[in-house]
Parts: sequence; structure tokens; C-alpha cells
Amino acid sequence: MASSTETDTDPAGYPTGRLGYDQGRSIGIQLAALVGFVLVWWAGALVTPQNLLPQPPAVLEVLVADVSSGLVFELTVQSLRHYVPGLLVGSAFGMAVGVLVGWSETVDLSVGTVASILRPVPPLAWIPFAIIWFGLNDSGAAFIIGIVAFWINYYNAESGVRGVDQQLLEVGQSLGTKTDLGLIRRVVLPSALPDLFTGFRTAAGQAWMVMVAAELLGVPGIGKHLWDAANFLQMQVVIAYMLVIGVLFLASDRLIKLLEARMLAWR
Amino acid sequence: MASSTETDTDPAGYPTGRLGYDQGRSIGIQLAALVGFVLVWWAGALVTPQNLLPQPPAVLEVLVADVSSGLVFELTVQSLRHYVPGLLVGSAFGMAVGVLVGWSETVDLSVGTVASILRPVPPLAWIPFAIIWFGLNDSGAAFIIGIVAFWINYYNAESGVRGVDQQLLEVGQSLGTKTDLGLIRRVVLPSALPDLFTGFRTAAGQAWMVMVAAELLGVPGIGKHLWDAANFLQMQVVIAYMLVIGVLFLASDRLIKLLEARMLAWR
Amino acid sequence: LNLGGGSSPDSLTLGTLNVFPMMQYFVIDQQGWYDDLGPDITVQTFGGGPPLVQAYASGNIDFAYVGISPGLVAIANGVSSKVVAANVLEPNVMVGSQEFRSYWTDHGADAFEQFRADKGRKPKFATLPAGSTPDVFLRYWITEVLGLSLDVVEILGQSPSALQSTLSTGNADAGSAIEPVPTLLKENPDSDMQPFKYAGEIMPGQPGAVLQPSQRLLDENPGLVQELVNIHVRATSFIHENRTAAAEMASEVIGSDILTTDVATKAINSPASNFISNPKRIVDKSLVYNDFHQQLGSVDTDLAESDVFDHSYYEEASSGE
Amino acid sequence: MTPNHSSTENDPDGEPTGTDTHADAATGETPQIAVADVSKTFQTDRGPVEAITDVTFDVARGEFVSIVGPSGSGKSTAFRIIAGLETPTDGAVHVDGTRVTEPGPDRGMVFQDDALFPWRTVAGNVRYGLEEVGAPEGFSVDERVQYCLELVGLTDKADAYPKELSGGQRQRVGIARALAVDPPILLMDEPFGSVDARTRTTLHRELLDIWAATRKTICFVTHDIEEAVYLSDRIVVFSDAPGTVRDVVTVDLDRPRDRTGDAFTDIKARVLSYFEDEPG
Amino acid sequence: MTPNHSSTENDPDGEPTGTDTHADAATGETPQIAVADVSKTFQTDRGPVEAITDVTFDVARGEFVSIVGPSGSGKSTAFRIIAGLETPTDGAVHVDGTRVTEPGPDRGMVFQDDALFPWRTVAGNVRYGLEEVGAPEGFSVDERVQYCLELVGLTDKADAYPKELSGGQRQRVGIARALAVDPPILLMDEPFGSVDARTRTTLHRELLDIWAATRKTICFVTHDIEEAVYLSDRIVVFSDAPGTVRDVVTVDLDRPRDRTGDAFTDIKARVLSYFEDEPG
Ligand SMILES: Nc1ncnc2c1ncn2[C@@H]1O[C@H](COP(=O)(O)OP(=O)(O)OP(=O)(O)O)[C@@H](O)[C@H]1O
Ligand SMILES: Nc1ncnc2c1ncn2[C@@H]1O[C@H](COP(=O)(O)OP(=O)(O)OP(=O)(O)O)[C@@H](O)[C@H]1O
Ligand SMILES: [Mg+2]
Ligand SMILES: [Mg+2]
Repeated sequence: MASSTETDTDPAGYPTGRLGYDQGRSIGIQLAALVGFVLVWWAGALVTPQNLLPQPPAVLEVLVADVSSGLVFELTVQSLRHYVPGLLVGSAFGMAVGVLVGWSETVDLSVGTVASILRPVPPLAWIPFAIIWFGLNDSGAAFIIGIVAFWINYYNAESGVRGVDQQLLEVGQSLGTKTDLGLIRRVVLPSALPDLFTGFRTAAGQAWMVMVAAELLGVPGIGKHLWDAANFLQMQVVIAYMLVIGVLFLASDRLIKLLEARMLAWR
Repeated sequence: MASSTETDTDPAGYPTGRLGYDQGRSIGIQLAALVGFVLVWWAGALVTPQNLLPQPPAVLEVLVADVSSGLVFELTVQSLRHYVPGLLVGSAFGMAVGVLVGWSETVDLSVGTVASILRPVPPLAWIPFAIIWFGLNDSGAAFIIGIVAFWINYYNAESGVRGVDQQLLEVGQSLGTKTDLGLIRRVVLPSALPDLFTGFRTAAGQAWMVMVAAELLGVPGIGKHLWDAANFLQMQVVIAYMLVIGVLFLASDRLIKLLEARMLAWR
Repeated sequence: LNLGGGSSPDSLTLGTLNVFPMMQYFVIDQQGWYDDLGPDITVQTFGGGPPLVQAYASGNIDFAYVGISPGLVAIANGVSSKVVAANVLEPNVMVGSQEFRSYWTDHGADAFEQFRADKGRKPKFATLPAGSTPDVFLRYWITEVLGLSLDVVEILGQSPSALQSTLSTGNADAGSAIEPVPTLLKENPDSDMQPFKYAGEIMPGQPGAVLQPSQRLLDENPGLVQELVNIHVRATSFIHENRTAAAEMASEVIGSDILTTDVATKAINSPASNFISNPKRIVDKSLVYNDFHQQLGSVDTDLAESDVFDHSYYEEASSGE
Repeated sequence: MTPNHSSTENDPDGEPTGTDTHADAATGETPQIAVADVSKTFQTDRGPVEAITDVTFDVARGEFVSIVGPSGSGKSTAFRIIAGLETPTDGAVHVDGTRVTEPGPDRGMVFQDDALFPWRTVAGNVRYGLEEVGAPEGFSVDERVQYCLELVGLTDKADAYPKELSGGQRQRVGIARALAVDPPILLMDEPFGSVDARTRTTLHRELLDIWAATRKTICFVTHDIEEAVYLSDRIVVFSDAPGTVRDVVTVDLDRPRDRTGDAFTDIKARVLSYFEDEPG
Repeated sequence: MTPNHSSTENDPDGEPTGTDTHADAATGETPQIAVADVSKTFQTDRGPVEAITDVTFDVARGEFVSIVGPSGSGKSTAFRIIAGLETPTDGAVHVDGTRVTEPGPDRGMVFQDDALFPWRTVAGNVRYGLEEVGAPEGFSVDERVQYCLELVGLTDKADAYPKELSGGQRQRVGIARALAVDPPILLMDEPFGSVDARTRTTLHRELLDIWAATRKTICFVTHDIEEAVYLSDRIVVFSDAPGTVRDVVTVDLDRPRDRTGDAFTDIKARVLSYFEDEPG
């Protein structure tokens, strides 16, 4: 629906003038929110033991030091070495299985049943299997991340496929798409693409968190560094690297959103 | 679309006979899938060190012993004491905030911005705050579970609200619903109810996993028992309690599905 | 008896871990000895040292049975508390695969370089995360005892459960562990990982777990602390006199499905199960731990004996015997 | 007030609503709906699409005006702008002298594609507006629902959900829902598109009865010229895309009208002529 | 073959498709579409809803047959059963002597509510079927798309997405899409419902031209009796709900037909009479 604002008092100047005002307001609110957040944190830190919730400057100090020493980037690269393959492979499998389960009752009854047993296994409980099957390396950590990516994509793909408009399938069939594979490829996948994207975006976000847990395995990266700092009660380091993960999360999220906007232009 | 099966050879017997056949087939496939799963596990266990992947009978033994001693039920009750409040309170907050963020640009820019910073904080990293704010009790563990439930419900509610049919809002307004609150209550919430349910179901499942992690806090329950067993490499106990969590997961999932089918009869 | 003042609080919170070196606590719990104290004792069993220390720092805990390493980290970070009794002496064990052990037998300290030369990679040592009791023990062995650089090994700091899996699958060449892991490895037919060096040979006087009350409790209720130490000393004696009974108690507290009596009994008879009470016996090496924490770069407080220990309670308790 | 675009404040530089009056120069009287120089251009990825250009017409209080035009000529766009659902790129619509900025219960709407609340039964859909603004005088809410369902012949489907209805049944529910709150103005976008001839004739009669009894102002979009001639006082004829007003034809016939009468056929032919002499 | 209800096996006790033939007793010749004793009852929460009862009619090869009836009389239900989208509760439909069990490209479909692929442009929608079964002889795929878009007057919207179209434009894309693959049978459910009079007249003419040239068999659902009389060889008249066949009216007029001629008006009146003498 159109907004209730009136614009014809200055029709010529409207588009840019208005945009400028809106953008300014939007950035203003965002900045205010961020400042408010830091202030709340700071106030909280003043009434909390410093070694549990450090004040913002202590965290900033760590960040400055580790950025200038390059440690942040080194750890990020180490983490990406299992984050990226884990996310991609896990998501691909999850989408594939989810689409099949959503599509075919037989697959749902068989694979879906086994899935509902395995689903509640906590990611961390997979660690022993990661060690047995993949060893103490990036593959092992990627496996744990992949497990989480798998489930999220699986469920989104499944519900996306179940939500496909019946009539579009009917049209596809009436226009000569005979095989299940054809219908999946030409009707189901394009229809479910928004859900697939939602799943992938959620998984990409969740994967950052699991990465932290997966590095309990002993694989170096941001998460490992974070754990070590926590063991030494160095909460300013912990929070500094939580912020780093936050930035990485935002970056990956934007990237996927951009891709999504491109591929879902028809919406 | 109608199935391609033909039924008029015995029109009278169709409804019940067909249903019986279908149900039988469906249970058959599910059973076969379960048996297949156990066999794969067993085969895997034969080629894996026993203390990493125990064979099914070893796990069964633990289950039988702990069911007859009542330990399983005791641990379940302990876990439910933080699972249920954590899930409910976290979900309620998540839905409320998600709906507001999806609805209002201002809330999106302010709350949404802060959310995107806090979102990637791994649930485990909240443990220190859970300890400070809630102490070492069920409330502390419930807080960790609530955090996870919050995020999942938040994102589902947000995307549900964004997906509300524009035209239904227009109709609502034209029929006299003037206030934002009115539109939310009478158009947005009913429209987004399927998404809210999806969020809650996902959260209920995820919460079982987080519960395991939250009990690292020192709060007794299934997760705590599982960790102790893992630390002593008693994988038959770990797997036994993973199965217990699986059963609890299935039970909660069915319950929510049932509720959903009732409340979404119009679909 | 030390009857130093202070009114008795209604309840106290004990923070502890379900690990073998907490044997004194297991005995006290099973014997019900805390029941005779004035206050109720609420027990919080944590999943690991770090959350326990965080809880300690938040002021939610009155006294702890904790590993010396996290205990020291807490003190260095301003968590006011003192070690008043020790649990165990020289608990760490070096375990190694058949292959690494033969390198060790043949080459001694040169085993690392030799291994690397033959295999093209450094030997992998699995242990708990950096700064933990077994981790510092490993570092001490390599640098102080063998006089080597840490470069000769690849150290894998893992969570406890990951460590168990790693050692029993042979995904590392060796590792630093505490009971009952060495016992479990010995029992495990699939694993060729065996103990090859005990802490007594590497780090005489190595500390393990300790009894560590908060400074507030010490200040306000020294009498109560004295009671706790008395009970602790009694538990240590009980362990020495009734090893099998103590093992059963450990199994009972941790869960008999998790730690079977059989394994517990074997573990308690291991050379690494040297239960003591006297905190003086671990002072030297505890300060070495503090040095390593500083070296690891995460602690900047140099602790003295008086910052960490208060021996008076143990002296009082043992003087009665 | 869309998801994530809710903006309850007034635009600082907008005119305050409810104060400015827009007098119709031609009649000297304030028309109920005044559409003045309205243009609308949609921005798409493939460049701007001009939907309507400089559309100007009035609807007097109690008048029945139809908009006819070929497919894609911007009828729905004009309808949405009058309803307050779309902001014109240029020009403005005033209702009762007040600039239209958002939809409201003074303007009941019936859409081209039925926009029923899928989670409400047929009766629940009709009841929606009554729950907001109450039943019109002389009715209880339940009576009003019953009355409106009778009007469109769907009493037996009161408890059905929208998905269980046929296309025409759904559209009739939409009409009943808009009528229920008894708005002074009715905006209808091809409301009888999927209704069969007989029901349509009944609904035509009912609509005219309601209109006569309540003196509602009706703005009716249709592509069916016969329908327009049968119902309206005046017909606004849109040109091919982008829509402009080619003519406003006055239908000066007594009601009930005879669809086969000469005067009727003449007017129909006149409206039709606008389309036949166009190229394409 | 629905999401999660895909069942590619044949029902063990069903008739094998493609072998049994269903001879029409009346003519002795096999009709292209034979609808025999078809009934359909929907199961709803509020009990069963009988949509059509014992519907029987035939459509000969190359014949143009319309189904008319009031809203809710089961026209769309009958259409869906012929298309193979719905299983009849009783009775059966045979096409070319083969029992209908699923949709296929031999029966092009146009739906009452346009069911366009939202992720494909207008041209992409029309191309869909061509990508499956190839372009008809004498065309390249692109030529065929171009040709069909010209037919429905949407060449300039080739690159627009469905959401950017008006209601009538969307329906025309649906028609172009069904025509593109040149199916021997066309099933159309109120395809011209939201199309304006002029475009509709054009499309009527085009449809008849295509039909004459290709001798397609057309089964056409509409509630517009004039449309039915103008287009069809025979008209199947449905009663009020639950739908039964009241009569099959033969329209024995030469084409092109004069909509105002006496014979035309007579037939129209005859069909109309079925509805006027009904109660309610
Ligand atoms: N959201 C939009 N984005 C881009 N173009 C649009 C949009 N809505 C409408 N249009 C274009 O504006 C023109 C007018 O559309 P409109 O829906 O008003 O036509 P209409 O007269 O209602 O047609 P119909 O009788 O077929 O419903 C069309 O060319 C259409 O493609
Ligand atoms: N899925 C369904 N569930 C329950 N009832 C249904 C369903 N589909 C149709 N019906 C009912 O069956 C009857 C016939 O519906 P159908 O859609 O065939 O009518 P129609 O003749 O096409 O009407 P219209 O001209 O309005 O489109 C109606 O009473 C309708 O409510
Ligand atoms: Mg329109
Ligand atoms: Mg229909």
C-alpha cells in the first residue's frame, strides 16, 4: 500500500529530496540504536564484576591490538577454512534431501522417519563421530557445521516444497512436464526458491555459532581463541571476538541477501 | 491434485479399504526405515571401537536399567523444569519482537539493528550472563534456552509479518481497522499464524539441543548426565540419552503439530 | 578447634566438577558428612572448569572443589579466595601410542625430532584447552624437563569429551590426561594408547584439584571453613583406608552407568591416584602453574604463596590427629 | 501502514487532513469524489510504465459512476488511487473535500480478485467490518451478517472457509463484506467478473435497490459496457493504455432500464464507438 | 503427483491406461471426450458437499462444447475432472478412449484464476510448454512465443513479470501459454472472465479462427450465455448446485454468428429459460 505521506507540494523535488530525508532518518535511527546499545552495555559493566562483563574501552583495546597485529585476520582465515565448506556441503545435502522428503511420501516415510530420530542429536554430540570419520582437522569441524546447515536447509526445503502452489504443478503437467524430476526442476525448485534462500541464510547465521562450538574439537580459529580466552577469564577478548563474529555474520548475511534480491527479482 | 490411482473397480469398498491399505503401507515403510537404521548403526558399530559407537544391545541395556531405576524420568523432570519455561517465555518474547520488527520500519531500524549485533552470539557465550542475572538454577538454564527460542521465533515472526498479503491489509483498513495494533491483531497475526507455528515448532526442537548445552551450567538434567558420560567416554550412555531426547523431541513435535492442525483448519 | 567468630549462614553453595580428583567430595557426599554442618550445602556440579570459575567470579559460589589451574586463574583475575587443602598429588599421566612410545624408548628427548624426521610431521599431543592442569603439565615437561622448544609438538587443546574420543581413536600420537582416562585406555582393546610417564617422574609435587573457599567465607566464617577442612582431611583418610569403598562412592555420585565400580576401583589403585590433604605439598609447583599462565599471555598477575594459600586450617585440622 | 513501512506520523510538509476543501469549479458544489489531474507511473526494472495520465472526473454525492476501458487501461490503478491504496505520481483525489491519503470505512471496497480473509468463514468475513464499526442502525451484528449473506445468496455457505467456495461464490462474499458496514461510498473493481449471468442480474438489481434506498455514492469499474450502461448515471470512458479520460457519457435513462430498449442500445453503441475507432 | 503424495506406481487394481476403449452408444463413433455418470462429493469438516451428480455428456472430435451454469453449479469441478486434476467419486472420463487419470499436454488448460509462473516473464510463461514438447511444425520456439503473444495482444509486455500485469493481461498470458503447445484439446475455465469486451470479442474471433484452422476439440466453461452461444456447437447446461446436466442445446448456426440475429437470440433465450424458471 502506498504510504500516507503527501508529496505534491513539491512534485519536482520529491524523489531525491524525500529519499535524502528518509535515508538520513534511517541512518540516524540505526546510529542511535547502536549508541544506545553501547551505553546500556557500559552501564551494565559498571555494576558487574569487570572480569565477567568488561567495559567497552577494554574490548576496543583488544580489537585494535589484534587488528594491527593481524591476528584477527589470521583467525578468520582459519575459521573460514571449515565454515565455508561445512556450510556449502551441508546446505546442498540438506536442500536435496528436504526437497525429496517434501515431494515424495515414500521418501518422507523412510528418510523422514530416520531424520526425526537423528534431528534432535545436539551438534556437539557429533564431535566423537567427527573425530572418528574426519579426524582433528578442518574436515572434522566442517562436518559439525555441515550437520547444522543440513538440518536447517532440510526443514526449509521440505516446507517450501509442501507449500508449492498446487495449480502451478497442474499447469506444469498439462504443459507436458511428465516426470517427477521435471516437475521438481521446472516448477518446484523455482517456486520454493524463496524458502531455500531463507534456509540458507538462517544456516549461514547459525553456522557462525556452531563454528565456535565445533572448534572445541581443537581446530584453530576464532572459536578456539574465544574458548581459550574464556578459560583464562579474559572476557574482554571473548567479547571482542564475539563482535568479530558479529561483523562476519553481517557480512555473510548481506552477501546472501544481495544474491537473493538478484535471483528473486520476480517477487 | 488428485492421485493417479483408479478406484472405481470397487467404488463401495473404496474409502475404508483404501485407507487401510495406505495406512498399512505407510507404517510398513516407517518400520522398515527404522529397522534399516538400526542395522546400519549395528554394522557401523562392528567396525568402530566399541567405546565410540556402541552396539544397539549395549545402549538398550542402559535404557532398561535407567528406566527401571527411574533415573530417566527423574532426569527428564529435572530438564523439563527449565526446558518448558525457557521455550515458552523465549518464544513469546521472540514472536512479539519479531512481529513489531516486521511491521514497523522504525522498530526494524532500532531493535533490528541491535538484534543483528546480538544475533550471532553463540548460546553458550550467554552462560556467564545467565549466571550473573539468574544464578545457577533452572532460571539460568531457562535463560539460555529462551535465548535460542527467542531468535528462532523472532525471525519466523518477522518474515511471516513481511509476507502478509498487502491486499488483506488494505481490506482491513477499508473495513475500519485504523490503528496499527488493530491491524496487527486482526489481520497480521492470523495471516502470519502459520509462520508463527513454524517458528515455535523449530524452536521447540532446537531447544532440546540447547538444553544439553545449557546444562553445562551445572543445572542437573539429561544434558548434564550426557556430558558426564561423554567426559568418561561412556558412549552407550550418551547414545541412550540421545535416544531419550529423540523421544521427547518427537512427543513435543507431535503435540505442537496437533495444536497447529486444530488452529489452522482453514488452510 | 578453631572457633573464630561469625554467625553461621543458612546455606552455602559448593561448586565442583564430576572428575576423579574430586574423590574427597564424593566420599563426603556419600557419607553425609555435610549434614552435620550448620548450613545446608547446595552442590552445583559444572560441566567444566571455566563455567565454574565464571560462577565463582559472579559471587554465586561460597567454596569450590576445583582444578588448581582454573582456581589460580580465578585468583589472578581478582576472585578473592584461598586454597586451604589439596586433593591429589601428581595426578597427570602421559599416554602415548605404541609408535610414539617406541620412539620415546629409543630416543628419549630426541624422540620428537626423530618422529618428525621420519614422518614429516610433528607428533600430535592431545590435552585439555590451554592453561588447564594437563596442558600446563605437558608444556612443563617439554620445556622444563626435556629442555626442548614447544615447536617440537603439535598441541591439541580440546574439550574433555573430544579429548577422550581423540585418545581412544588414535587421532593423536600422545596425550596428557588424568584418571580414569589412562585406566579406560588400558582397558580398551581397540586402543594402543598406554601410559608411559607419570607425573611423579616429570613434575614432582604436581598439584591437581584443591578445596578453595571464597575470601568472604574465610573472613566471616573461619569456623565453618575449619569444619570443611576437617571433613576433607577425614575423607582423605577414609580413601586411604577404604579404597574400594571410595571408588564405589565415586561411581555412585557420577552415575554408575557412567563410571562403573570396576573402572573406578582400577583407577583409584592407579599410581596417579595419590590422594592427599596437605596444601603445602603443592605450593612450589602451583606457583610454576602461575608462571605458565603468565607465559601463555593471558594472566598478568605474579602470585605469591600467600596470595594463593592459607595453610592454617590444614595445620589446625592435622594437629588434632 | 504496510508491514515495515508503517508511518503513522503525518508528513511534515503534507497538508493537514480534514481541513482543506476542494470546490468543484464546474458545479459550484463540492463533489463527493473529485479526481483532479491524476497521473500514475510505475517504476519497474524495465523502466517506467505509465498507467494513467491526467485523469480528471467527479462523482457527485449519491451518484453512480462507472469507469470502463480496455484491459490494461488503468481502471484498477484509478480505483486504487481513489481508495487511497496508491499515491498518484501527480494530481490528487479529494473525498468530501479532504485529500485522500489512506483507505477508510467511508469507502467500502470490492476487489477484482476476491481478497477474503482465508482464516475466517464466510460469515466471519462479513462480520469483520461490523466488529470494527458496529452494525448499522436497526440491525444486530448477527442480523446484519445474515441479511448480507441473503442478499448475495450464500446463506448456506455461512460456515464454509474461502478455499471451499467457487470463484463466483468468493466474489459474492467480498461484496457482502463491503456492504455490511453500510459505507456512504462504494468502490467496486469488476465485482461481478466471475459471477454468472443470472446471479449477476440479481446482484445488479440488488445493488441498485441498495443504492436507491441509501443514496450511496458508487464508483464502479468494469469492462462490461452493458453493465455500465445498465447501472450508471455517468460513464467515464478510459482510452487504451496509458489511460486518459476520452469522454464522460451521461446515461439519462429512467430505472429500471430495459437492456434491449433503443435508448439503451444507442448509449451502449456510443461507448463502444470509442474503442472501435481506435487503432489495434 | 503432488508434493508428498507422489505415487508413480499404478494402482494394482486399476485399469491399465491406454488400452480400454469406451465406445459412444449413441453415435457408434468414439467421442474425443466422454464424460459418463460422473459424480463428485467433497469431504469437508462440515460434512460432504456434493458438487456434481451423474454428469454425462460427450464432446466429439473437433467439436466446440461449452458448459454453462450458475455460480457454484460445479462447472469448475467438471472441468478439473476432465483435465485429470480431480478423481471423480463415481463414474469416469475417457479421452480418446483412454481413461483420464492425470493431466497431459494433449489437453491444454486455461484456468479461471490465472495460474502463471510468477518467476517467469510473460514470454517465459508462454515458452514453458514449448521447452517441454518443442514448437509446433513450422515454428521455432521464439517465433511461436512471438506469435502467441501477438494473438493475445501482449507483445509489448513480453519481458514483464506477472505481478506487473493487470488482471485481464494475466489471463491473456494464460491463454497464450495453453495455445503455444498446440494441443489437440483445449479445456478453458472462464478464460475471458476479466477481459474487457473489445479484447474479448477479438479473442472470440481468434479462438474460432484457431479452432477452424486446427480443428481442435474445445471444452469451454463459462457463465456468460451469450459467449457460449456465440462460440459453441453445443452447450451443456448445468443445473443449480449440485450440478446435473439439464439439457444439451445444439447451436446450429453458421459462423461467423450475428449476436443480434433472431436465431441467436432464440437459442440464448432457450438456455436462459433453464435458469429463470428455477426457484430462488
Ligand atoms: N505494480 C505495477 N508495476 C508495474 N506496472 C503495473 C503495476 N500495476 C499495474 N501496472 C501496469 O499499469 C497498467 C494499468 O494496469 P491496471 O491494473 O490499472 O489495468 P486495468 O484497467 O485494471 O486492466 P484490467 O481490466 O485487465 O484489470 C498496465 O499496463 C499494467 O501492466
Ligand atoms: N475443495 C472443495 N472443498 C469443498 N467444497 C468445494 C471444493 N471445491 C468446490 N466445492 C464446492 O463445490 C461446488 C461447485 O464448485 P465449482 O467451483 O465447481 O463451481 P463453479 O460452477 O465453477 O462456480 P463459479 O462459476 O462460481 O466458478 C460449490 O458449492 C463449492 O462450494
Ligand atoms: Mg483491473
Ligand atoms: Mg468455477
